[in-house]
Amino acid sequence: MKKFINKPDDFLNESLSGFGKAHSDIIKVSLDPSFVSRKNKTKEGKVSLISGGGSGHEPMHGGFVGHGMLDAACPGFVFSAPAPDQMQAAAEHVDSGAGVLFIVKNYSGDIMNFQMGAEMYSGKNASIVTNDDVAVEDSTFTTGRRGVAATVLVEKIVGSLAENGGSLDECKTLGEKVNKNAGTMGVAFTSCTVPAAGKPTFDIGDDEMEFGVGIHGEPGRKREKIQPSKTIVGNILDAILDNLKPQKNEKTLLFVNGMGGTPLTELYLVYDDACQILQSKGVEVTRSLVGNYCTSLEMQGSSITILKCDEEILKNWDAPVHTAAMRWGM
Amino acid sequence: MKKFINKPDDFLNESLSGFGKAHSDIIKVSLDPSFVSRKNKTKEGKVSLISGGGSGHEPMHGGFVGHGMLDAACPGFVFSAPAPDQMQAAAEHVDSGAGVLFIVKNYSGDIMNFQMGAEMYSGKNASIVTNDDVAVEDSTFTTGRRGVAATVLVEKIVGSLAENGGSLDECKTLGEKVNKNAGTMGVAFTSCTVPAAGKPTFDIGDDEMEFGVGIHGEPGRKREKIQPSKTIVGNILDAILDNLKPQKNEKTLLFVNGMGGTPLTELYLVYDDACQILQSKGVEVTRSLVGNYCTSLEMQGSSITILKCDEEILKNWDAPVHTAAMRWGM
Amino acid sequence: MSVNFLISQAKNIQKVIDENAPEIETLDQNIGDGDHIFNIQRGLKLVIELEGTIKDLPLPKALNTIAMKVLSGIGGSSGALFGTFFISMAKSPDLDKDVDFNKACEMIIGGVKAMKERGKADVGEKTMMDVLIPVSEKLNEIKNNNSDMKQGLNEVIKIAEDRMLSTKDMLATKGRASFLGERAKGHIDPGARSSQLIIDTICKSVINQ
Amino acid sequence: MSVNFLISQAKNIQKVIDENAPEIETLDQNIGDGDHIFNIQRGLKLVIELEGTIKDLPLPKALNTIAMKVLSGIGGSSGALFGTFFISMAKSPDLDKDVDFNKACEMIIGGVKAMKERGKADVGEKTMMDVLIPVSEKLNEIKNNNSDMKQGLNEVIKIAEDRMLSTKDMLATKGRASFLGERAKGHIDPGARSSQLIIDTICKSVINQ
Ligand SMILES: Nc1ncnc2c1ncn2[C@@H]1O[C@H](COP(=O)(O)OP(=O)(O)O)[C@@H](O)[C@H]1O
Ligand SMILES: Nc1ncnc2c1ncn2[C@@H]1O[C@H](COP(=O)(O)OP(=O)(O)O)[C@@H](O)[C@H]1O
Ligand SMILES: [Mg+2]
Ligand SMILES: [Mg+2]
Ligand SMILES: [Mg+2]
Ligand SMILES: [Mg+2]
Repeated sequence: MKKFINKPDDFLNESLSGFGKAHSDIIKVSLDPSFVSRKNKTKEGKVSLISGGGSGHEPMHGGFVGHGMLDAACPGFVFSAPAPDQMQAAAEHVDSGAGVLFIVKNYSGDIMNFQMGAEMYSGKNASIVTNDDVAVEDSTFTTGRRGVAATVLVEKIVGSLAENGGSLDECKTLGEKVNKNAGTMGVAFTSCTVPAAGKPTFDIGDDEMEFGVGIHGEPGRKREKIQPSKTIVGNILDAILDNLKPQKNEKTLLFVNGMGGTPLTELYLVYDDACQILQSKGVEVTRSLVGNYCTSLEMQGSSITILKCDEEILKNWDAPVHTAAMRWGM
Repeated sequence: MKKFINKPDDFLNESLSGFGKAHSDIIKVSLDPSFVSRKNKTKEGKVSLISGGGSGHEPMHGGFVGHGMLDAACPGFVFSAPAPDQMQAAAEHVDSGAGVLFIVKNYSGDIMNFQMGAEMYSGKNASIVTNDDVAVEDSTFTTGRRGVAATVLVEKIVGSLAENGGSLDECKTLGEKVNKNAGTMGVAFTSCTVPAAGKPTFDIGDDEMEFGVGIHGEPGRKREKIQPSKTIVGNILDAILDNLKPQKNEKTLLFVNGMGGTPLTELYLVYDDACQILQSKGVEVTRSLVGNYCTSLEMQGSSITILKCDEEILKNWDAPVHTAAMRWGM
Repeated sequence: MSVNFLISQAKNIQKVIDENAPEIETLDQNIGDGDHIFNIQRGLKLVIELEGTIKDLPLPKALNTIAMKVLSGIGGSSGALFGTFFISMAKSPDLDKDVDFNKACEMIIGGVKAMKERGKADVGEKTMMDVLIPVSEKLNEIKNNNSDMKQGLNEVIKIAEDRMLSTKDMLATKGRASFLGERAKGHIDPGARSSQLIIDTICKSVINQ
Repeated sequence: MSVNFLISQAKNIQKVIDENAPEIETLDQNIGDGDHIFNIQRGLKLVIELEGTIKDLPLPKALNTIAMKVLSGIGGSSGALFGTFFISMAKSPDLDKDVDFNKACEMIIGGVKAMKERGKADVGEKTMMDVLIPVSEKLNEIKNNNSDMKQGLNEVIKIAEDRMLSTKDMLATKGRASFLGERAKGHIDPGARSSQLIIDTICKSVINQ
């Protein structure tokens, strides 16, 4: 296994500790139970936002703790949901009395652990569940779709509303709207390697890609031969638009997310392809985000998220944010 | 070759065009000859900073164009120095009359092309050459050392001085000081694949790393068996400190740079290891930078840069910057 | 059931799980995210490490300590589900009295019921519940009919194995495998396999006592 | 030397370079950054594409067009060096008159001198100059002694090959290979190899005319 690592068991704590040192102006790291919180106390009356999930998706979520976004993040082991005591401790640490909104990605493990954390926490709280991955066929009989990259957008946009005094209910409502307005689909060229496993999660041929891959290297819609970027991007966008059905000239945010191992040059090329295709379909791109925000360790690949934007969403997207991984306006 | 790519010949232009669209609030992209420049004209009296080099190191340099850093960046083909007409056109485009400082990494190709660009440009100009890679044995008979990640620090720090009215001479002097105060060394776990080549630049065993690798996948000091992070980091720091010989408790900036394919969690773990080792050696870390700033396409690996900081350097490091890849204070 | 029994079972289970680790890992790589084996192994390690702390505690206290360790130390679906199981066990009435076979069955039945409520998965959804619910029902039957314990446990072993194998051809509607639709077919559920191994180990050890 | 001659030589060279592309690529991967072959191929393609634009231009104008194309279209060390070569060629005096063999030699000698000034590399530094400087000196000798052209060019071919091979055991003191110290030994310099192939191709074609 080719990683900067000392012992697999220490991997997460050592990395968190480095993260804490590198960004001590913005956040602090607690270990046992582990969570990342803002350096400064949540101001009175402000709803606290807490997210979390398995590690391996960095900068999500620890990199999004700070002004205008999360109040705390609970990192689980690599690709394993965090435990309820982390959520409980984080909530107790950050809640200023206005309540806590848990932002949870739609996986059984995350749902159950966040639920238990919420039950263990005595303060006022609510939860939203993101499920933006259109690669998964939705059905009322199943768990539904996976929560993936749009979680970043939910955290940013609701973070702004919370910062500006939105109530717990209002924050939950906005978060659910953003989630409903967003669709994501990803493709992987290579696998990732979980430190504890020490070997790639899946095998993939030299000319193959996994279309519709999950952010843990889970199988997607199909295994295909690799294709030119324009074809891949076109197929991804078809799946998303089919699902979101934006109005003619509806404003959108286009988010090209790297899975971790794909160079920025390629992500910008994907962004260019996507802009061209969207333009030809009468979809207006008014905001953009390109980079590695919701990763799968060192996996090579990319996901595209489209978020339909109304004025409320745009206003909160544009608002200042100051975290380790996303910063503007301050 | 597993890349988001349409035709290898179009790769760079398509990526640049996507970059331009994604960051139209900060920069604009010119093609033929290609350069990235700030969206707004350089203000009168401000020295213009122009850097450039082969592509494949993104976000360097295009991602560093903007307030407080570069005025323009000239991207060559992947790993090939840009051509003189790019530097000439960029200089003509951005120079506000106060002159142009070219920031050049120490490679024959870059030096020669920038020299010719400077000769072709009729305005006042000067150049600085970065050569921070301590992996290379320096000798007066040779080209000397490679310019690598410290170039990012030079661009940020001199960028601030230029923004605050520093003269061409003062900017050059500060840039040379930063370069002299910095040392870098990198290690690679995997190779990178140049799009035009379509196959990895070098072969490397499943348990091997290249110690002292260059940012184009050039061989380093030696090929070694992979080791625990602490050992690797210790060896890198020994080489750098041996070279920089910081005073007891001298203030430093610690820059852990990803080569492109290494997850952030690992970079933060490297940062943690480095902090601990530096502390045990009486070196004070007062500033930090962790992330993918000077990459080698999708190569897995990391470099560490140490910059000895005086007040002038710290002041200019902390000053506001607003570029696609580095932003704070505004 | 004693604290000693719990620790020694954990050690037995650890051995069996370690022997079958590559298979379990592959199963979760096929239709999940590959961490199930590490979650289970971590959980067992943490429980066994508790030996010194809990060996002289009363059973309810010991169970509670185990529950909190499992809940906070594992993470993922397994952590929540097995944590829930032990929390329910620890809350069983009359734990200060002697815990005989029937009482132990009641505790397990209550634990599985709590897991079912937590995960909202029933039989047929391609999860560990496909093993645990039928096992729990069989234990209930053995207890109510006062059947022969050894024969009953042999039947439990058989049921666990059959139900584990039955997950192979199911579509998943709960857990990560549910995201895969038809592609999940043809793979045994990793949680079903680990649960079956756990039950197999405990039953055999009790039978041979 | 005519514009026609330049274009047809570029086509010959392109064929030879393409045939030897894998070797040249490997050489630059060994001690450089692997792009030398693409730089050379791109340069040749661009020059050949100029055919329509320059075929009816006077020689100095055509050379200047080639120079600017090579300079702006290649990048890297090769772009600067070969661009410098053509700029120098284009500036040669008396280009409006007929360019005979001696004049062509003078132009090449001047071009190599300009490259030497640009790159500051002399013989023995493991670069293309190890081939180009001795070749240029030999051309000077042929020109000054009015030696037999064919015999002279055969000697040039031999010199280019020997000097290309001689770079194998050198330490590099210029170019990327200089960063490698001892590790550069045992590898032929990619620029020396491509230059040698270019010279070989031109000489053979002139000999056979
Ligand atoms: N809602 C649920 N109810 C019961 N069991 C579940 C549920 N979701 C998942 N499981 C079980 O958990 C197993 C996976 O556990 P594990 O890999 O540890 O967690 P995760 O899926 O979070 O990575 C599955 O194989 C399945 O048996
Ligand atoms: N200063 C120099 N003078 C002469 N030739 C040089 C010099 N530096 C490099 N070269 C030649 O350039 C070749 C490499 O060219 P190329 O790969 O196109 O550029 P780069 O080294 O910039 O990637 C080397 O093999 C060497 O022959
Ligand atoms: Mg998991
Ligand atoms: Mg090059
Ligand atoms: Mg799992
Ligand atoms: Mg090269």
